[in-house]
Amino acid sequence: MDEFEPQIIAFTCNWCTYAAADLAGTSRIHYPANVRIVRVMCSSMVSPMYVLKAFEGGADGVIVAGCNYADCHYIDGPVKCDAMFSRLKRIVHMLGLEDERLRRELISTSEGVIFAQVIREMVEQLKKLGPSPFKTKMEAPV
Amino acid sequence: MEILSPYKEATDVILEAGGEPLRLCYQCGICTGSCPWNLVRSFIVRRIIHEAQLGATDFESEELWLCATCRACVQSCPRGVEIIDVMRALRKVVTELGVAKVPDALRLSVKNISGTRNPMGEEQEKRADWAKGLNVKPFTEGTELLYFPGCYPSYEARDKGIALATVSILKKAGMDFGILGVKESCCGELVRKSGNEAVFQSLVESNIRVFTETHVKRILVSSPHCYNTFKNEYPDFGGNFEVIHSTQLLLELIKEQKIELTKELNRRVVYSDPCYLGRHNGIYDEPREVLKSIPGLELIEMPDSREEAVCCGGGGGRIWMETKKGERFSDLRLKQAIELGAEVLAVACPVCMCMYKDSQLSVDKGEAIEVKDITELVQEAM
Amino acid sequence: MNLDDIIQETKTYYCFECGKCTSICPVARYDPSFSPRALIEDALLGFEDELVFNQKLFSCLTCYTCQQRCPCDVDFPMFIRKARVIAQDNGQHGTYAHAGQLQSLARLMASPHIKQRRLEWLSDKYRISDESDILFWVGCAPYFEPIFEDIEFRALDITEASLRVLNSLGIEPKLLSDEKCCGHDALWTGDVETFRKLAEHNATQIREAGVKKIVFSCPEGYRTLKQDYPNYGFRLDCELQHISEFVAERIEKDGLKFKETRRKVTYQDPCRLGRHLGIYDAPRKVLGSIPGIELVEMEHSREDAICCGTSAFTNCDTYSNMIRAERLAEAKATGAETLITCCPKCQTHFRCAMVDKGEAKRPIPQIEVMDLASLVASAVGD
Amino acid sequence: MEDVKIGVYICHCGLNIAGTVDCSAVAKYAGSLPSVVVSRDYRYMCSDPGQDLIKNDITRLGINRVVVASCSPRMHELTFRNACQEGGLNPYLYEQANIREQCSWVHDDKKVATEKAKDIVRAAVKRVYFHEALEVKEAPVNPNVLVVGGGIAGIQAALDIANGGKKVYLVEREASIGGHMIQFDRTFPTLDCSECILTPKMADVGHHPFIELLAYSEVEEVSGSIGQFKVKVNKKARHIDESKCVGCGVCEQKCPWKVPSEFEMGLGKRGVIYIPFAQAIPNLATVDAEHCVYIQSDGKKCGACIKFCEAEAVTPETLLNQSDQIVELEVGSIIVTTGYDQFDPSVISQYGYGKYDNVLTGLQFERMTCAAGPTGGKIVLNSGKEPESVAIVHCVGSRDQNYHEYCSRVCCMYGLKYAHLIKELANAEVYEFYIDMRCFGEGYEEFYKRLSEEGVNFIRGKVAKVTDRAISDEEKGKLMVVTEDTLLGKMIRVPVDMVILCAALEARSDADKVASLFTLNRRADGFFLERHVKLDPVATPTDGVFIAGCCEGPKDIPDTVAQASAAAAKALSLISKGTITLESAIANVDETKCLGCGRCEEICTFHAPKVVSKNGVMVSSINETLCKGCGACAVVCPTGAMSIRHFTQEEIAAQVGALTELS
Repeated sequence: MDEFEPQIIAFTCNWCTYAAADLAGTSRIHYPANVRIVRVMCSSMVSPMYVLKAFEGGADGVIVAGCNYADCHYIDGPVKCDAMFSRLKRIVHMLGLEDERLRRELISTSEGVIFAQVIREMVEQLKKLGPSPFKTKMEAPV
Repeated sequence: MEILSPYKEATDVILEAGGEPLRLCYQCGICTGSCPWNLVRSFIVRRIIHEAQLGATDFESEELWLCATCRACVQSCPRGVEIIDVMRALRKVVTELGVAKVPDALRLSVKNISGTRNPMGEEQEKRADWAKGLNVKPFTEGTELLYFPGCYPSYEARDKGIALATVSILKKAGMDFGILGVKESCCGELVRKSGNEAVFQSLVESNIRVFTETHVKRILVSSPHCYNTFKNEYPDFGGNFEVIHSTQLLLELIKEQKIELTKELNRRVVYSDPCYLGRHNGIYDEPREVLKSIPGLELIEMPDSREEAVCCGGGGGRIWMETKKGERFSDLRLKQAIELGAEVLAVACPVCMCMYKDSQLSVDKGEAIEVKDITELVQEAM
Repeated sequence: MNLDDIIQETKTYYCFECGKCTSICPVARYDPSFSPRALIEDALLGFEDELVFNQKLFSCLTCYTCQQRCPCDVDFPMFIRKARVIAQDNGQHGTYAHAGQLQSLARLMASPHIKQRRLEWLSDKYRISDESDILFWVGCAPYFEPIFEDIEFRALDITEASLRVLNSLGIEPKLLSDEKCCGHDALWTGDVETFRKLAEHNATQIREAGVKKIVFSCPEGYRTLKQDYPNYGFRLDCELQHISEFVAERIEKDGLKFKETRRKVTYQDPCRLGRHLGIYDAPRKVLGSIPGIELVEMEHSREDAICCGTSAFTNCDTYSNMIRAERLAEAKATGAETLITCCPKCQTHFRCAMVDKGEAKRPIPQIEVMDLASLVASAVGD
Repeated sequence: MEDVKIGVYICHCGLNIAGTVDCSAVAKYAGSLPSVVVSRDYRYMCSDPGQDLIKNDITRLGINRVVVASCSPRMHELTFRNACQEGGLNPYLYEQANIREQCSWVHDDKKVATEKAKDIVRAAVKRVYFHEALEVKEAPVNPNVLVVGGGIAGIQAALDIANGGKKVYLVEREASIGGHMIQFDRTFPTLDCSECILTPKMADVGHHPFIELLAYSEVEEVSGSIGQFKVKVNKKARHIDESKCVGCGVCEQKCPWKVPSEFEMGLGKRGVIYIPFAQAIPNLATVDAEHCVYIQSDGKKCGACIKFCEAEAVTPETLLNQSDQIVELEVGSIIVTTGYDQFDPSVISQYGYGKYDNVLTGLQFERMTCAAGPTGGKIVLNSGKEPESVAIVHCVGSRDQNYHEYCSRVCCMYGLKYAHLIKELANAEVYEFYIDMRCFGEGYEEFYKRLSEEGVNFIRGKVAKVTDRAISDEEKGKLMVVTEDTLLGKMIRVPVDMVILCAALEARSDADKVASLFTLNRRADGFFLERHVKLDPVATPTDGVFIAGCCEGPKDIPDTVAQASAAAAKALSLISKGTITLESAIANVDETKCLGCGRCEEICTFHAPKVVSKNGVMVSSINETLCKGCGACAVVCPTGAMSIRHFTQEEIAAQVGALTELS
């Protein structure tokens, strides 16, 4: 079997990180294809359930990313997201997942480069860690 | 008339050698304006950068060897051009590709270092001789502090005082410290700035090896040059050690009352910021606080001090090269100090020490003022 | 399994539609669109889709009030439980409370490859031992903590209280480091696949632990391991007890004494402990034997006790809250200062009901809610 | 639920996508997904024929969900939503799969990219399955406009709107409107006097029937959103009776206490009761309470102004008992024109500002040359003598990463203006120390040429230092400007009598407060961020809030005025439309599931949810004009009663599920 390709789900806020991902595209900054982006309006919209759902589905890593505190379109979305995230982090930790599998990132509109970096970095880490313990179904898609 | 056309290959070589930052330069000339050389002769830094940008550098020119790496230009550069790196790159091109002649004095010192691991060419075995009879224990695993005097205090008569003072203070303070003695090699800072990357790296490699083998954690240095390279350059080669300059340690000891300064020193003292302590590492206050805590001592300031302080002229390998009389910054500084009516010119760097002690001979009434390292003054006051 | 089998198994066909169930059902009392009788009717008429795709199928609390009153002994809760299996097969699961985190957690835990870190809260304040032949069932408390932060409910307080009680009785219980969700919620919402995986894992762990007895602070875990594990063929080979039973027994046998604790309390019978397992006296005995405790019963208690309003964290809604409001009002009416229960979920739901963060305040009775274990722990002292 | 028929369209975007993604393969794959009835790929979906494909399929095949896999939704979501609408389908039954910015452009391996594209499309299909038709709601727009800041930008914007017959509230922090421009003497390159062109406009503002001027006031609080903002303004106490004061200025003459005048940049003094300058609008006296001896002594000392005010505008009552008052306004849009601060050059110690008397900032020099200024328009040294030579130093704090990396855009030109004035008024030698001359505007280059003709010395080089340490006799008593003349390649020292520092324009020191007040974003350089740097320069990320003038970045007067008018036009077009379309993708409460616990009310920054009683039950209810659809409330809702339309748990969970199906 060829090298393990981790699967990353990234929840990105529409105004900053999603735009940053777009910018990475328009500036043709290449990064590994392991990431799948889910667009939400604000990082404070990300329910812990979405993240758990992603792990249930066998994602090897999840990123919750949005604006910096300064430039949130909804003023203080990131703060609310942080509160949710810290609880989620504890749950995921208890389930025995390695910390690297769940990341919180603040990436603003102009930071396409950083978005690409984060993905590269996480793919590297996950390759070291190997598949998520929740990866049960290995069969083809429905 | 001669018509110049850009010579990209040359530029590439310079960029290759680490001249990358020069691309940012927009030719405002503030580097020239803030360069101490222009106090004594013309040295158009901006033009050197521009020539490098166009590959029109005259590698034969002595100007390549002038920069004392005092950082005054970098400090004021509006585009953040690391001019010192550019100078280093130019010198590197000359030394490594041999496209021109390296000044003899410089070549000799570097040859010494690569041979005997010190610029004077003294034998490696003699490196610890300064400590004879002081029963300073050799550094072994578990010892708290490594004292790294560096080449000048180890060999150079004018600087030995610094090492001796340091040791006696450390002992009085009851510190657990040791020295590497013959295992110690030149830190390489000046070598690197003079363009000899290869020699520098071999020194780094051997020092890091020794430090790691003997499990060094904290290093005390007398020279801001050692300080700078250990703190800011060694990490790039995997050497991460806590470094502390003698003035910083002295202040610690005084604050923690590990040493007491009881003896009055009723003298007017002026302090000259070493470039590698000040502009390079932002350490301006510790030395002054140490001096202020000496009873009776009156501390006065030079017209140009702290960020504005004028270099002694010894950095970047200049200390090994002959500087024409009338072009020595140290002479200017010493004169200033004398005009201010200072009795002591306090330094915190072995290089400054050498330069100023030389100037005492060339400046008239030079002996009217004493040149002392802060450690020596502290020792006197104990 | 199809609808007919269910009807057979649960003797639903006996139903002569008297409607007692609906009239006594706590949910139906508030939610006009929910009627046990109507659901059964659908089933008997073979309207499988009406039954399966009816969101209200998941509103039943399976509290067993109806079954007690049913003249024809129809096991309605069991009927619901099995009907939900078919619903699940059709992708129906009602509305998850707390965004389905808890359901998700159960499924995640069901994964065979994981290694939990579920005991990190454990401090050396509590004595546990791997040699012990008594196992304490921790349950989901560690996971509840982050999830229910916002209602200031720390389920682990109950766990720790229980451990303090056991320790004070000289018992150093064994804890399973990789215990998993007992599967109660999965089972009662028709997710049998998840239930089996969890049961399989837990049963094996327990057998390997080779203990004689398991003590529970959670009635749901207790019921599930006691009745459902065997029914689905997972042997445990040991005795099971709720902490209230365990303590009551000690009072009986060893004449266990408590220090005085002045408090007027009322007691909430958890459905699982009460109607499901018929345990009403043990908790009351424990309360009764704590000097200073005055127990006043609510209007509805023991067999008639009203459920806390939500089961299996599904279909929690306006009506659930009305049920809770009613129950809290009853508790308040007794004049008790504390509402004692011995089910973490009862406590969760009551506390949640009392959360009132809006500007316009709701008419919701406020009363302290406490677990029996916590009360006992304070009475045994440390 | 009617049965779902999904149409999927894969866009080649020329080779932008097709270059790295096998579009027909993706289309083929999409066709195999459940509920997908048609799946096509096409060169340019955003082209008219492309959009027609969708419209036709809606009518012919009766598809009721549409997925277009193409560029980022931020690019064309609206385009395709409209296409759906024109085809007779609710725009919210559309979903866009981003396979360009987030796939074809960031990967090169065609196989990998194609697989990823399939995943993205599958997720979009699963998501769109749950999409619901949303009605597009509208709300009325309050036709009043708030303009914050009474500099030239604010004045222009206010006049444009008021002349359009709409009500404007103009709030100014200082005692008078006029801003920095009224401090200027002349304006480049035409050299017409600043006061002469500005004061008429100020007067217009003063008595315009549609402008309500709130000077000496500050905005305290802003709530609501586009169309209906509620604003609290703090009208600071002037400690005089505004209805009686005639602005005669006697009180200031009689006031025995003098303090440095802010307006004169410290070069002149003003009374403690004062009118900042002759043409102040409103022309009212203001008492500087913290320096007023009468107030500080609780009426025991002084009181000169009371004695001499014939209009009886100043009384013990007004001085001792008058207090700030809060004015509440309701407006439909807001224009922020809060201007700039002048960079404080004293942080560049080498330039000796604050150390040497005759080193001035630009604004100080403006006051000096102004006929009504502290020196009566004379350029004088602090000794009182006229200078024989003056140095003008460009880029002080600008184009310098140690301070501000940006170019302040106006310094070159006002530097030239100063040179001219010095020649004209003092006939002194002038040296301009510049790095690059940037003379880009109308008549600017010509002005530069004119100044060269007038014999100004231009020296190219960034000044290294200004010192008074003489090294020769002719340097004695002078200020030496030290630099390299980069064109000569020689160091030079120029002895001068006066040095003028062209200090940078920087963001207001309280820009952060203003930003949070109006929910604006700031750029790294501290100025307010426009919605789009090229295509939407006066709008901001917050709907209904516009910016103009130097609060958006350094600019000269013509640009400022143009921006102000642009902002006014934006506000007017909003008013003339009369209504705004409300965000449809907002919070929605299922009242049968709501506990009325108020967690949503607590977490919402915009006060959208409120727990209210509906037929006897306390449940949450959403104010749809306030809700921005961020979704924080849905996350804290314990029962799932709260959901965000178009971002429901079902929809997102479906998407996540689809993305994680493959391993």
